[in-house]
Parts: sequence; structure tokens; C-alpha cells
Amino acid sequence: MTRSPSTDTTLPDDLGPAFVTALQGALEDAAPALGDLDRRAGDGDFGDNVRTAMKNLARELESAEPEDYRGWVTAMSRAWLGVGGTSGPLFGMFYRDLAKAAGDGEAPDLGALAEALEAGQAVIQKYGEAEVGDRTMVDALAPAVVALREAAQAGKAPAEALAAAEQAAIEAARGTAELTARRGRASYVGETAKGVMDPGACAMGLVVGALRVAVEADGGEVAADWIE
Amino acid sequence: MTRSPSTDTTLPDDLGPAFVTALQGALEDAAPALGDLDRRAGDGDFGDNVRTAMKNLARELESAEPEDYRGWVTAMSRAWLGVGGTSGPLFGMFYRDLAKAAGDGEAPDLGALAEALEAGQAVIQKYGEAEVGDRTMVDALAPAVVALREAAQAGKAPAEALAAAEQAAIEAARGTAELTARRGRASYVGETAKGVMDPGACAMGLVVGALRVAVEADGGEVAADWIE
Amino acid sequence: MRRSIVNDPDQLVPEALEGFVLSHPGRLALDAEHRFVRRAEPARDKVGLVSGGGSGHEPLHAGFVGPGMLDVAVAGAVFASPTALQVLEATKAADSGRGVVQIVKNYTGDVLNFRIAGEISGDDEVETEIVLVDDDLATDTADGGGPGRRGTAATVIVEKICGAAAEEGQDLAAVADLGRRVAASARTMSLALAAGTHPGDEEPQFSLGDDEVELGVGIHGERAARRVPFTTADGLTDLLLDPLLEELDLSRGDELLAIVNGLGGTYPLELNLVARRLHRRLADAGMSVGRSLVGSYVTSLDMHGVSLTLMPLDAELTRLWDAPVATPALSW
Amino acid sequence: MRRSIVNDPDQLVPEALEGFVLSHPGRLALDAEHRFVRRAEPARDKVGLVSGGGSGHEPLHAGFVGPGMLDVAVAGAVFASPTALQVLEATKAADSGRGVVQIVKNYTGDVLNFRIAGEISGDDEVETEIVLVDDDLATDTADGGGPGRRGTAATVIVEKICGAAAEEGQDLAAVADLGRRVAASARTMSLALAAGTHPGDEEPQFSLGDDEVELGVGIHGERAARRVPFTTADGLTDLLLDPLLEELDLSRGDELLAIVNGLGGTYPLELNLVARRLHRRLADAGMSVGRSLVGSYVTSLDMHGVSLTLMPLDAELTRLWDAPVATPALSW
Ligand SMILES: Nc1ncnc2c1ncn2[C@@H]1O[C@H](COP(=O)(O)OP(=O)(O)O)[C@@H](O)[C@H]1O
Ligand SMILES: Nc1ncnc2c1ncn2[C@@H]1O[C@H](COP(=O)(O)OP(=O)(O)O)[C@@H](O)[C@H]1O
Ligand SMILES: [Mg+2]
Ligand SMILES: [Mg+2]
Ligand SMILES: [Mg+2]
Ligand SMILES: [Mg+2]
Repeated sequence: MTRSPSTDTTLPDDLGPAFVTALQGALEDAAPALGDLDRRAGDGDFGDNVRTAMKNLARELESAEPEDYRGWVTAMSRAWLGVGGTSGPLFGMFYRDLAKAAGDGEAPDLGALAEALEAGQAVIQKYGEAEVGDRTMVDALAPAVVALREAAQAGKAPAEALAAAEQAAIEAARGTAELTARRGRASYVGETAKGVMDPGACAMGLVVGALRVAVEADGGEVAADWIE
Repeated sequence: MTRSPSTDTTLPDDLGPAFVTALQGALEDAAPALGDLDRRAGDGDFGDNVRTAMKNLARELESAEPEDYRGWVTAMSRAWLGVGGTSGPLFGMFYRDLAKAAGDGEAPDLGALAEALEAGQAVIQKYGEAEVGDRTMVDALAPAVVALREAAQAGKAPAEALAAAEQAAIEAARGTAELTARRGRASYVGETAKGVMDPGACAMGLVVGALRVAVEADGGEVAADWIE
Repeated sequence: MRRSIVNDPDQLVPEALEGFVLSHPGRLALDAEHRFVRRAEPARDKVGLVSGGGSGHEPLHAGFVGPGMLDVAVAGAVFASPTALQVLEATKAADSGRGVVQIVKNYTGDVLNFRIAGEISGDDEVETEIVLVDDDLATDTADGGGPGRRGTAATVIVEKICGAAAEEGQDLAAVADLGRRVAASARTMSLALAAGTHPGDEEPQFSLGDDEVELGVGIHGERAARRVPFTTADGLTDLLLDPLLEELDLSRGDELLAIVNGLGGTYPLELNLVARRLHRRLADAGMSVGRSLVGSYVTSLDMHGVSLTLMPLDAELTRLWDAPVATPALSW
Repeated sequence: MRRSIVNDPDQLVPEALEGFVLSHPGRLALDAEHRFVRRAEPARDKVGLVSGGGSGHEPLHAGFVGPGMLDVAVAGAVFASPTALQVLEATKAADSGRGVVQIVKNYTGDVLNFRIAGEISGDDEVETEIVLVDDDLATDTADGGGPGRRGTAATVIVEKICGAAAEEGQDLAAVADLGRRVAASARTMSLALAAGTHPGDEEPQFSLGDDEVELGVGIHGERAARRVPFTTADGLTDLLLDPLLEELDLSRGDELLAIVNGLGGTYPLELNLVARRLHRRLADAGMSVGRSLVGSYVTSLDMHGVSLTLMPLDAELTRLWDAPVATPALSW
């Protein structure tokens, strides 16, 4: 059965908490693996940075007590803005645009979410000045944005559309192992990074995975076993 | 022929320049030996201090162009006041009192000189707080003052009186080799100074020797061969 | 080996900030959560000035908070940028309604976190302008590629000049323009005889041979591109002065602002020798040191070295430099 | 090994003085022959203040010449007293007809040369009073024999308080009395993690084991009587603070003036940790740091260490401490 363009594109009311909670769990679990990647092809602090972000997130959630999608995603944004380094402010800006997908008290629909992801990609590139292929988080995000837009235009249901986006992100993140870094601390280690996936791209794969989990009816798990 | 109490006690008009010039030569010659003594039983800088004083003296004489006893001896005082350390200010004060022996334009007579030497000893002891036997310049000065006073009271002629004082000073300076220092840097080396004459006491012996030379008609040399 | 006076190295910055602010009661206040120091009595109705960056450069930046200079200084860990969130909160604290100039040393992390904080501060309706300080001549690349020149001791001049302009009521654009003018015209050269040691570490960040001097060091213990032979104070000064004079294109009669800056482990006697040579050489060239600072203002922990910053003066810059200032590290 | 930024080590002091005075045009002047720094604009009709001593303690003393503090500072060679003649000329230069207070750290050579200069200055009809600073608790001997306690960082307090009193027109005896009151009530304890290195030398004045701290050091690189185990910033602070509190006999509610003083190679982050511990401990004991300085004011070349000076405040001392001062190293 193919879906018509009139398919229901609304996303669950609890998208915010569902997304943020799923991602929180996934990042906490993946922190050691992500740190390991940054040690092998970077300056080794990304695992700590993820952990700091998650600590900040817990504090933000406690103090802000968010009630809607925007509030929950804003908490994630502030959590990363409190990290420093390169990935902190870039993820922070990314989530800030993601939070803007919906007005107060609402959750976005699929189209608004896709646009917000695209805006998030743009802001990362604006400040980070990385192009696709530079071996950064952008490499995972860009194909996910394309996949999501295409799936949405093809009238796919949200869960299916996000599953496609997640697959695109994971594949691209895997592909960063063959790229040479031109941005961030990893750029100093040059060719020796070959064969090692970019940790920021992997984290971005988890982000899209958490979105998928948040819109799925049965609320599955974020896949992370591909990160190693 | 014994001299009567009415012996002429006036000192030569050129006492100032004669004394200062004789001492200048003696100290310049003895500087290495004095430095050596301070190295063996002190902190080793006394030779340099003597040289600095003589450099200062040359400059003082050039700039002040002294015309009388007081001016010449004041130049010697300022020369030592410009040395620093312990011996610099003490010798500086000593010569300052020595300079006061005569009014402007005059040379002192033997009695005034003896009193001035005594005042000089007092000022050294006031500021240096050394007693006879502490292994300092005082050890040479004190017996010279006594000898000079006695010789003067006995009606001896100036040259003879000063020769007696010089002998007393030299003997006492030699005797410092058997003393343990209780003042100045030499006090830190304690017993190891035994057998080494105190350089300040030796220098004081040269001072009295230069006075003797300055009053002698034939202007002999200051004996310094006893310093070793 | 250098041992540090430190408790838990991870808590060094917050503890040091606490001690610093306690030492200036009634004049400074601390936001412990966001690790910024602000004036105890916030200024009203003037352009705000916020600066900051990694720690280890003291008295920069918190030492320059006070009337006539910064409103707020925000501190990262040793040699690490503060986070965007810290900068955001610091920027908001510096605002009294007329916007905020952010003074940022040109390092990738600092620039990113300050730019982003500036962007976000718009959410709170704070207008911001960034002034980038990039005075380090040793990192000048002719083609302008890469991250550009690093920011070092000229930061003090930018903070002072902008501070005076803000205090006299100039508006956001004017204050930022002045800062950019200073940054564009000031240049610095630095050298080290020995690297600094991170608190908690035992070994310095790099080591040199007995007859080597690291020429063109930055303030984070990075090694420089050149190692040159060790020489006298005059010779070392010339190593800094020659390239600066070549770069600055000065003429006889010019008056300069100079900062002879110790990098942390340099004692004043040494800095005064550098100052002496500087004055003599400029006088010989028919120029003069119109204003100067000689001291340790922008340090790299206890690095033993010196930097020399020169900037041509004009009447306006001189007036702003001379304007009153009352901060822990600069005051007249 | 530490290499110094120096030309001819024998010319270090005159060259450094030249550079220092060149760096403060219109504010300071140099007598090169007698190696003293004086105010460019000599004060009139006030009690003069002269201080000085060996070099290597910068910014002491020349850094404290200016309105509200010293009139003249005279410099000996590194760690050596100036000569009596230098002190004499410096004393004469400090006189504006109302007499001169000579502030002298208690070291045999300094005391001798200052006392004698004071005596001789009578020839030029300058009235003098000596204030001896002897705050170093580590050299306190119960029986009062020997040379007595050394003079260290309390010198800054004496110079500031006497400076303010002189500036407000108090007479010679009153200014000297105030100085003596400060000297009698201020006490200092110092420790070092590493000794300083003489300019021109390559080795530090002493070396310590990795887990040793020299407790009770002076400011001339003398070894202290005690070596204690290395510990945290808080622990090190307590090593200084405990004996001071025991000595000073304070009560709850007392307000203190504190100087947390770096000995030359200590970076501000470290000093701020000491300040923090000090504030916290005094607060716990119901006392407070009413006024304080935290910085490197009385150094021992590049010695890595810290001294802590405490003095109980009363209304008069607080007023004089707060009075305006405008010198290179202290200004408010
Ligand atoms: N300029 C950039 N633009 C986009 N992403 C970047 C950039 N620089 C680094 N990153 C991402 O950040 C990740 C590393 O983050 P982190 O370790 O926190 O930062 P840093 O590189 O400063 O140590 C990299 O794996 C990469 O994906
Ligand atoms: N307190 C004192 N009183 C008198 N003479 C002293 C005293 N201390 C030292 N001297 C004299 O000074 C001489 C040493 O002079 P010098 O080397 O210049 O001084 P220092 O001992 O400071 O190095 C000694 O040989 C001694 O005669
Ligand atoms: Mg990293
Ligand atoms: Mg990093
Ligand atoms: Mg000696
Ligand atoms: Mg000596």
C-alpha cells in the first residue's frame, strides 16, 4: 500500500520528551565508544563532552521543567551550549533550530521537522564552515535531511520517513571512516584517522535515530551497535 | 734628648693630602692581600670593597677639589660611605670623625687628632656594636688610640707618637688571627678563621701607618708587608 | 619540575575565581555557575563590554573588570574557551540596554563560542558586536588563509580603549569600531626562554636547549615556528622589535603605545631591561613611547618570556587610553 | 636551569632603573649616580618618605614611589643594601623641609647604612626618623637576641600608611609613630616551593625535594629553618595562617588587612587559591579580611612561593590605607 500525499504527517504530542529521553539514553550509552573514536582520530575529549552535555541536560530538565516540544529540545540545546569546544556550540545551535520547529505548546509536524533539521544543518555549516566530505557531523546530517525531505514529499508516514533518514545518517557516518578531516581537532591528525569513523557524525546518527524512536508507536531503541 | 711637655704638637699643613694620598696608595697595593684574607675568613668581598672605595675616592677628589685637611679626609669618608656592606659605612663614619679634628682651612694638632681617632673608634663601636676582641677593625684601632694618647701625654713628638700607634695597631691586627669573629660576615665561618688576620683590622693598621707617614718629615712608605 | 599551589586541578578555575572576587569585595561579584566576574555595581545606560577566554592568562581578563574597562569577564578552564552558554549569560549580564561589545582573542574555540553566544543573545534582545583581537605578528600569513593571527597582549589595549569609549557614552557601533581600529593597528611579538607548567602537571609544556630561544610563541604554550640563539636582553628585545618596526611602517615623530609584557615567570628587572632597550631604540629612530605598560598583564601560566606590543597613537586613542580606569590590574 | 634576560649582570640594576623610569615619564625621575628613583614632581611641605634596600624584590621599592606613598626609593645591587651615601642623597632628595622618615627592612646591612645616612643627613639639616620593618614571624626569637625578625611584605603596608599620613600633613614624629605601629602589629609567614635564580646564574639559590616545602623563607633566597611536606593549596595556606593567628591574638569580629604576596614565580591562579582559603578560614573564625592585596608585591627574584601578611585594622589605619595612592605598583 503506497501512501498518498494526504497521509497524516502530525507527530506525537510527546515528541519532545520522547526524543530527548531516547537521545539522552543513547548518548550516555555511546559515550565511551564516541570518546574512543575521538581518541583514535581527534583530541580524545568527545566522550567527556558528551557526558558533560548529558549532565547539563539533567540539570536543565530539572530547573526548566519543560512542558512542550520546544522546551524539551531547548533544554538539549542549552545542555550542549554549556559544553564548549567545537561540538558543543555546534550541537547547541543545531538543537536550537530543531526546537524552533514548533510554536509554544505544540509538537511540529513532519514537514516542519524536516525544515528544522535543514535549518540546523545550515547553522552548523554557517558557524563550523564545514562542507559535506570534511569528516564532521555534517556528513551524517546532510543525507538524513535529504532522505527525510524526499520521504516526506513521497508521502511516507513519519516513522517510515525517519527510519529512512536514520539509515542514511548511519550509512554516511560509517562512510566518514574513509574521509580525511579538514575541520576540528581531527584535522591535525590527518591520514592517521583513516578507518576510524567521525565521532560527531556518529552522534548525529544517534540524533536521527532518537527522532525515529520518538515517532514510532512502540517506542523502540536507538540503534548504536554500528558505532565501534 | 728627652722631649719636654712643651714639645711642638702641630702637624704639617699638608696633613690632609699627605695622609689621604699615602693611604690611597697603601690600600690600592694591599687590596689583593686584604681580599684574600676576607676570602679565607669572611665572605670574600673586602678586596672589592677597598677597590670600590678607592675608585670613589678618586672621583670625590676630582669633583670636590679639597683644599684643606677637613676636605681631604671628608673625601675619604664619602668614598667609604659609597661602598655599602659593613666596612663601608663604618669606615665612612670613622673618617667623618677624623675629618672633624680640624676646622676649615686648618690641620689638627696631635691632641685633636688623638681625640678624633678616639671619636672615630666610638662611632664604629656605636654603629657596629663590636667590642675589642670581636675580631674587627676595632681591635687594631683601640690600642692605636691608647698608644697615641699615651705618647702625646708623654710629650712625644708627633712622628714618634704616631709610630708608636702604628706599631700598636699592627701588633693588634696580627693578633686578630687568634680571635673568633663575633661580628660581620666572618662570624659565620667561626673557628675556621683561626690563623687568618682580620682584613678590616689590617686596613686599620694601614690607616694609622698613613698618618705616621703624613707627619714624618721625609714622607716614608706605609708598611704593608706584615699583611699576608 | 614545577609543583603547583593547587587543590583539585579540576576545581582550580572556580576556586581561583572565588578567591579573586573575595579579594575585591564591593567591587566585583561572581556568577559561580557561569564562571564570570562582573562589576559589583553594574554600570547603567552604557554599552556593555564582555571579554573572556581560557584561564591561565591572569590578570587577563577578570583583572580588567571595573569602571573604565570591562563589565564582565568570563573564564574557561586553563587554556580552554568558555562555553557558549557561559558567554551568553556573561553577555546578558553586561547589557544595560545599549548593547554589548564582545572582545574575543582570535582562537577557533573562543571565536565560535562567542559568535554563537552573540547570535543567541538576540533571543534575549541583547544587541552584540564582536571585536576580534588578532595582534600576533608571528602568526601572520601573507595569504590570509587559516585561522589568522592569534590574539595576545593587544587585548589589554582593546579592552581599555573600548572601556573608555563606552564609559563616555559612545554607542555600540562606535565602541566596536574603536576596538577594531586598535586590533587592526596593534601588533605583538613574543619569545620564551622557558615554557609554563600546567597546574597539576610536573613538566613544562615544552623544553628548550640551553642556547635556544623560542621566537614567536603564543600564550598557550604552543611551540613557535622558530628557535633562535639565546642572547642578551638588548638582543632579545631586538628580536621582538625588528619585525614589529618592519610591519608597522612608522615614520620619525610617531608616538607609540607599548606594552612590555611578562609571560608569567619573568621578573620585573628583566622587563625593565626590555623597556630600556625599546625606549633607546625608538628614540634613536626619532620615535617615542608615548604611553606604555611594563608588567605581566597577559600571561601563559609561569612561562618565562616576554612579549612586546606596539600601536601607533593618535590624539583620540591617547585621550581614551588616559581616561580613568579602576580595575584590579589597571588603575589610574 | 634558568637563563635570565640580562645584559651585563653587573649593570643590571642601573639599566633596570633606567628602563623603569623611562616607562613612567613625567611621574618618576632617576638619580643615576646614586641609584634612586624619585617623584618627577617633588612634593612640597610634607614629611618626606624614603625607602630602599637590595634589588630583586620588585616592585618594591621603586614601584611605590608616587603621591600617597614614597617620595624616593633607593636601590642596592641584587639582595645588597644601598650604600650610606646613596641613602644620604636619597634622604636629602626626599626632604621638603619637614624631615624624612626612612623605612628600612630589618637586615644588618640595610639598618647600618640607613642609620648612618640618617645620622649624616643632619649635616645637611635634614631631620630623620627610622621606621624598622620586622614582620617576619619565622625569625622571631623569644629572647629578642640576634638581629631580630626580618622585614618582608609588611613594608608595603608601612609605606602606604606612612605615605597617607605624610600626604595629609602629619608631622615627622606622627608619621614615624604610625609606621612603627604598623610594623609592631603586622606579621608575615612565607613558604617556597622553589628558590629564585640570580640574574646571570643558572642554578636556583637552593633546591628542594619533590615533596618538600621550605617554610619560613625570607626574601633573599635564604634557606628556612623548617622543611615540611608538600600539600594542597589549602594545606599550604594553613601552614602560613596557623602560626599567624596564634601570634596575633585576635578575637571574633576583628577586621584584618591581608597581603597574599607572590614571591616572584607564583602565578595569580595560585595566589587566588591562597586568598580563598584565607577568607574562608577567617570567616569561619568570625573575623574578616577588611582590606587586602593579592599579587606579587615583595618578591625574591622568581622564587616560587607565597607569603601571607596579616595586620589588625582600626578606623585610623583603614582610613589611611584607603587614602588615594598613585604609584606604578599601587594605585587607587
Ligand atoms: N568545523 C566543524 N563543523 C562541523 N562539525 C565539526 C567541526 N569541527 C569538529 N566538528 C565535529 O565535532 C566533533 C568533535 O567534537 P569535539 O571533540 O567536542 O570537538 P573538538 O574537535 O574541538 O575537540 C568531530 O567529530 C566533528 O564531527
Ligand atoms: N660590626 C662590626 N664592627 C666593626 N667592624 C666590623 C663589623 N663587622 C665587620 N667589621 C669589619 O669589616 C671587615 C669586613 O668588611 P667587609 O668585607 O666590607 O664587610 P662584610 O663583613 O659585610 O662583608 C671585617 O674584617 C671587620 O674588620
Ligand atoms: Mg575532540
Ligand atoms: Mg577538544
Ligand atoms: Mg666581607
Ligand atoms: Mg659582604
